[in-house]
Amino acid sequence: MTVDLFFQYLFAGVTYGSIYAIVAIGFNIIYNSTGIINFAQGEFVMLGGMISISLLQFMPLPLAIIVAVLATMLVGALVEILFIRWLERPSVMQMIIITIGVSILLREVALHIWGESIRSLPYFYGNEITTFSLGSVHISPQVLWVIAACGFMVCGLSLFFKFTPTGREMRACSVNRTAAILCGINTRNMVTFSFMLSAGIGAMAGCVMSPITYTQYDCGTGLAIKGFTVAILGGLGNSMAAVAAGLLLGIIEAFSVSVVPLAFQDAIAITILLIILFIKPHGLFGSSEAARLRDF
Amino acid sequence: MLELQAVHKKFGGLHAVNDVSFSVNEGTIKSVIGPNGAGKTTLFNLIAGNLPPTDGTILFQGKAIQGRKPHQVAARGMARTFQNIKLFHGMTALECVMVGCHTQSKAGFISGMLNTPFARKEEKAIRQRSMELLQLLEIEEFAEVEATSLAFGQQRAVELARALALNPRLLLLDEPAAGLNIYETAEISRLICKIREMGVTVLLVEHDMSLVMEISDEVVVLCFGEKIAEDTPENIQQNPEVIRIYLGEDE
Amino acid sequence: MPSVGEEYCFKQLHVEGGEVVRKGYIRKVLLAGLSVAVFGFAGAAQAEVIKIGAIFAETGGAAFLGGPEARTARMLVEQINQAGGINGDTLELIVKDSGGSPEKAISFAKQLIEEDKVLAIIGPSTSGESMKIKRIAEDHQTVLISCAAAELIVNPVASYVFKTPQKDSFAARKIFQTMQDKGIRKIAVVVGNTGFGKTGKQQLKKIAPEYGVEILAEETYDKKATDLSALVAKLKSIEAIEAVVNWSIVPAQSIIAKNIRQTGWDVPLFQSHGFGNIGYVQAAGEAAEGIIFPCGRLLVADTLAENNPQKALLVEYIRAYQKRFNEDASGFGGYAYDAVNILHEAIKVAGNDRKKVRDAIEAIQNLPGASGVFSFSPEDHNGLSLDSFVMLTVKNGQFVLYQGQ
Amino acid sequence: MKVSKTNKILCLCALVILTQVTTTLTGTQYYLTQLTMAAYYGLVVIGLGVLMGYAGQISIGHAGFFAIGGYISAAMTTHNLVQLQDTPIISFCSQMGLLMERQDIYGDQLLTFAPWAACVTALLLAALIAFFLGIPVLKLKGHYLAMATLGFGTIIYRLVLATPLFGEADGISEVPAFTLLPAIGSLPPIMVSGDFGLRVINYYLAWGVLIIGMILLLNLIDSRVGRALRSLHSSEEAAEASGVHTSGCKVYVFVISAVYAALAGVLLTHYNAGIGPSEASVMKSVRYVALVAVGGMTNLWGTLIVGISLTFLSLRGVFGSYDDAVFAAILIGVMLFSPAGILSLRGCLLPSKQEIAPAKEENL
Repeated sequence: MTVDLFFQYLFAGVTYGSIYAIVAIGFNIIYNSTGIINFAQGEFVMLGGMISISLLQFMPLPLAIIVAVLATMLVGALVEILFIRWLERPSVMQMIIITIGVSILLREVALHIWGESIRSLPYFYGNEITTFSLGSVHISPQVLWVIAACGFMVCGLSLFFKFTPTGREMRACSVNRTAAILCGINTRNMVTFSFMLSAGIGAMAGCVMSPITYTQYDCGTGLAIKGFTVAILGGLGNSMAAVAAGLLLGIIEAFSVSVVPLAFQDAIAITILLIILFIKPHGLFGSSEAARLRDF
Repeated sequence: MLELQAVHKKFGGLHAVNDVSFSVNEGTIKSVIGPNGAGKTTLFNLIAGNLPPTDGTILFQGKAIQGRKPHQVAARGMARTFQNIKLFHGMTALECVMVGCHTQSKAGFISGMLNTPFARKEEKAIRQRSMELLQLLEIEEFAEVEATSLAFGQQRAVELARALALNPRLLLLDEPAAGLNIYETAEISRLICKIREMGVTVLLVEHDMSLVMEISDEVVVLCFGEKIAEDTPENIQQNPEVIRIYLGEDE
Repeated sequence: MPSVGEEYCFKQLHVEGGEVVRKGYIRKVLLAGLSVAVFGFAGAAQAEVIKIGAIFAETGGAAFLGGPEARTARMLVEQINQAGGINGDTLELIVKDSGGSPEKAISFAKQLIEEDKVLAIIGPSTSGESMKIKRIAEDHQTVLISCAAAELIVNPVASYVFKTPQKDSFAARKIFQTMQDKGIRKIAVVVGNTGFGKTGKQQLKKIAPEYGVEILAEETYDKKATDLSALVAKLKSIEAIEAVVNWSIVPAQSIIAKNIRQTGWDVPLFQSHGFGNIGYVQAAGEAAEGIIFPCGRLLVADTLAENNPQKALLVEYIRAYQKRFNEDASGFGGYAYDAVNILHEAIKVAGNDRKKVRDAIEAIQNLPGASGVFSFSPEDHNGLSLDSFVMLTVKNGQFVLYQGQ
Repeated sequence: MKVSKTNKILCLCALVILTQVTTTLTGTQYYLTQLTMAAYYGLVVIGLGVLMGYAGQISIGHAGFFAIGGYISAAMTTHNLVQLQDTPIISFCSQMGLLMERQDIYGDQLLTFAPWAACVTALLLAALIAFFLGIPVLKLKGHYLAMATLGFGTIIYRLVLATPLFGEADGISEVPAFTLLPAIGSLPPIMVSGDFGLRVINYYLAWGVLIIGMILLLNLIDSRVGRALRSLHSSEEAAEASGVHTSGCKVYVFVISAVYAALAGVLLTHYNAGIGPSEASVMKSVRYVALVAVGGMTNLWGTLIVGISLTFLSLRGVFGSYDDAVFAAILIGVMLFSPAGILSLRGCLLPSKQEIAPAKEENL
């Protein structure tokens, strides 16, 4: 393999990886405050893309994205308020099944609103064929946007969780909900807020990746599965680890193409993941001690 | 019966159990005491196979059992109860005890699915035996009640019955009196003596000194993972170091 | 009937006293029921309702096929009925959404044949589903007009099974002819992992030697692929490749076009007739320019000569579809158009009789349709010729006829 | 307890017979087609129900086992071996009676494995895969277990989609009927086939398999092993201390439920005369999990009823394009208002004996 080709694969892997990572981050936020995986996360990504594309007819791109993010946050809050907030002592299994149901429901609603055709946002910079060249390696500026958004989210979130009172309260909820209640934290609001936050992050992800991946009513499922995989691989609850795991998965996938037919790419990548999981049962960066304290 | 030889357990840098050796003789009741965080529960988990020791040997009936899985240790005749009672949700008291008969029975998946005569006969035997154990522990009237809805003391008794169902040679009791009132404690101490009379060796961890001193043949004192004394209850009560630990430094 | 319901709601909103409203409502329902019965009875004496079943993947992974197909079929049947039906008989279209799952398609096919006693079944949208229903239709002597591409559906011929999309082999031949003109001999083939892609790959491999073309690499990508730059890197590293053929029906065909151009690879890119949807051109944007692909004349209907037999119906279909559904018509909808159209013609001749309709379809000659001009025969249950394809290319975001270099 | 179990089974049998008689008398036999298909899906769902509800292990990859069963038997009974006829292995198989000769609808000669040989292979393979997969996978807990089983399902889906032997995206068609008993005298043959003429037999066959499967599972739950399973679901530590080999138990249940899924796959594939990749998709697995949840995790009867009825409605296309949406709505509704399953709604009126435990602590 030549050096050029190596880098071309590497950048392809980074492209995949950053897309996976940006979806995985959203999973971690809700997991951190409730201990559940929100399987409707992929639909937040889809909604972000769809809403911003629809809004683009009426307003400039940045504004459309902002409104789409806000609208999706509203959807996130609604989902929590309608389906989760008023449950008394919901079991983890119950919440998972509900989020699966919500995910299917959102997808079907999207199908009946937007139809089955594909849409996409325009490239933020340049057009479909603009690239930056590094030597003979080409990379689309949109990939840089995705990576930048990914980095921005990870930094923003870690600052938010560390330094803001709300962030600290959310972390408290995640560690011990009863204790958090006793400290006077309104844990229910925290859960609503975490749904909003992760919906917003999902929508943001949906917007920046839309030019690359396109948006279709059912694109959420595939992305959610990949995002979930990556979140697990990194170790649940750790956004930084999710990014690392996402890039790892992306790069594995890209390089697997060079040795096996593309059709087997997913099978190979997931086999490798499973092997990793068997060796490190709580993810690459997760600790089993910490995981033992969790319900689920 | 049970012998610990220089057992160590490290969690990261923390030495939870440090070079502990002692033995439990057949037919006796031995207690492990010590202040909070002394490593008593860790020691139990090492013996029962829930944790592998970092170093050292644990002999049960002359055979090394360290690193064995709990169910293997259980099958060799060691039963245990838990500090925070672990009964099975959705099962009656009788069923809980019947689970304890697991090692005493054989019917597997296939015969269970086909409900063979063998499985049925065995099932009947298990039921009978479990009922007898409930009678022994004087809770037979709760046999068909869901175990987790029973009163705390009764739950302890069910757990004890479940442990006895294993037909154990050695019984590990993790704070059997925790959370019980004075009457229930007296009841438990009577039951433990009764169990000993059946020929079962008992090793218990306990905070309730009156219980320990009343029923134990020997007492081991742990502090910060180390054994600092091992003696009869009377002598332990006189031991200056033990007094220092429990009552604090007398300046 | 709906008007009754509306009126009821209206009354409920404005009239006080539920009793009165309810009485009124019941009377209305009774009246409506009676009128339906009377009309139904009267109708039965004169004309009958001919039931036609349709199985389309309106949801699920193949929705971009099934969606336009189902909409087109519904629209056409409505038009036919509005125009007075066929010889006075009205058509009833029963659409079943299979979601692209063969097991559902099988269940629905049995249901339509036996329970609804349909005259014919239109669809399914995918080759896999069609292949599983082929036997059922054949066994129960029900006409099946598939809207899926695979040549296998009508080759070998089963007497009751027809299909409307052009044969894959024709598309492959068209592509290879163009390559011959351009002097291309070494190519890479990439396909999507749908039934469409699968049969495309088979046909390309089978026919390539006839045109002296060598396939250096073949790859299959996922129908939900989000980026294919690694694949492009792999292909680009094989320097002998003179052209890439992408054969698929999924959105990823726009992604691959983008990824190829992004790496600055200036290779000629051929696509299949699955690219015949302006949405894919819009998605690929700049990268779609210069893509060459075979397709029916639907996409270039405006530029056809006035005497072209397809022109009038294509222009009319495109206009009606656009007006009704507010989206561009695609070749996919055209498949369903042809299916309904062929059935329409056959029923005109044969009436409501499965066997006669089958014979009538086989006898159809020179019937203009959306995908081409149909001429069936006992050996040919597709009815289209190589001529049904034209080579198109993309210029300034529009489909135009490909005119050589 | 015992009596009521037997009674329930008898009721079910009576209902099955009654349905058939009613449909025959009213000339609505076509309902039996979807009822037969639903029964096979019911088999998958109850197998998964035992794994999830009693052993407490989630599997979002059960469609994978269904697909292993269906695809292996479909591939073996359709892959033409005529060209290999003279190789020693094939002629050996032929002597052993493992092969079957027939003509396809176009009149070509076909030499394939016999359905029963394919069926046995498929079940063994599913059991083996489940066993070797179960050992490492079932050590995982909660979301990690969900992810691993999901991963397994995805791998099977990808392999099926990428392998020419399995027909790639088109799946496999023209799968022959599975003859269990050839026609004897004037008695019709007993075979798994979608032929309309054999519908009543197939209906009884499917429901017979389902009911036997149900009896076996109900027995299992009430047996020593079943008790061990329920105990490990509640507290793995206490179960271990009671001498239950928890990891072993989990693996065996996993194998059993995999075999159930594979058997359903084999039979349904012969009934439908084909199988497609949609049977292996993740959405299908999710659907199975959801059916179990809606029926009630520890309520095998609820799981059976819900599994059969929702699948039946879906296969009849009652909800049209809203199939998934209606399904999701039911799912959410049940989880919100009756998290222990649809049948426990009745518990509001009658305090049911087997109160469903809030399986909140511990794993799942």
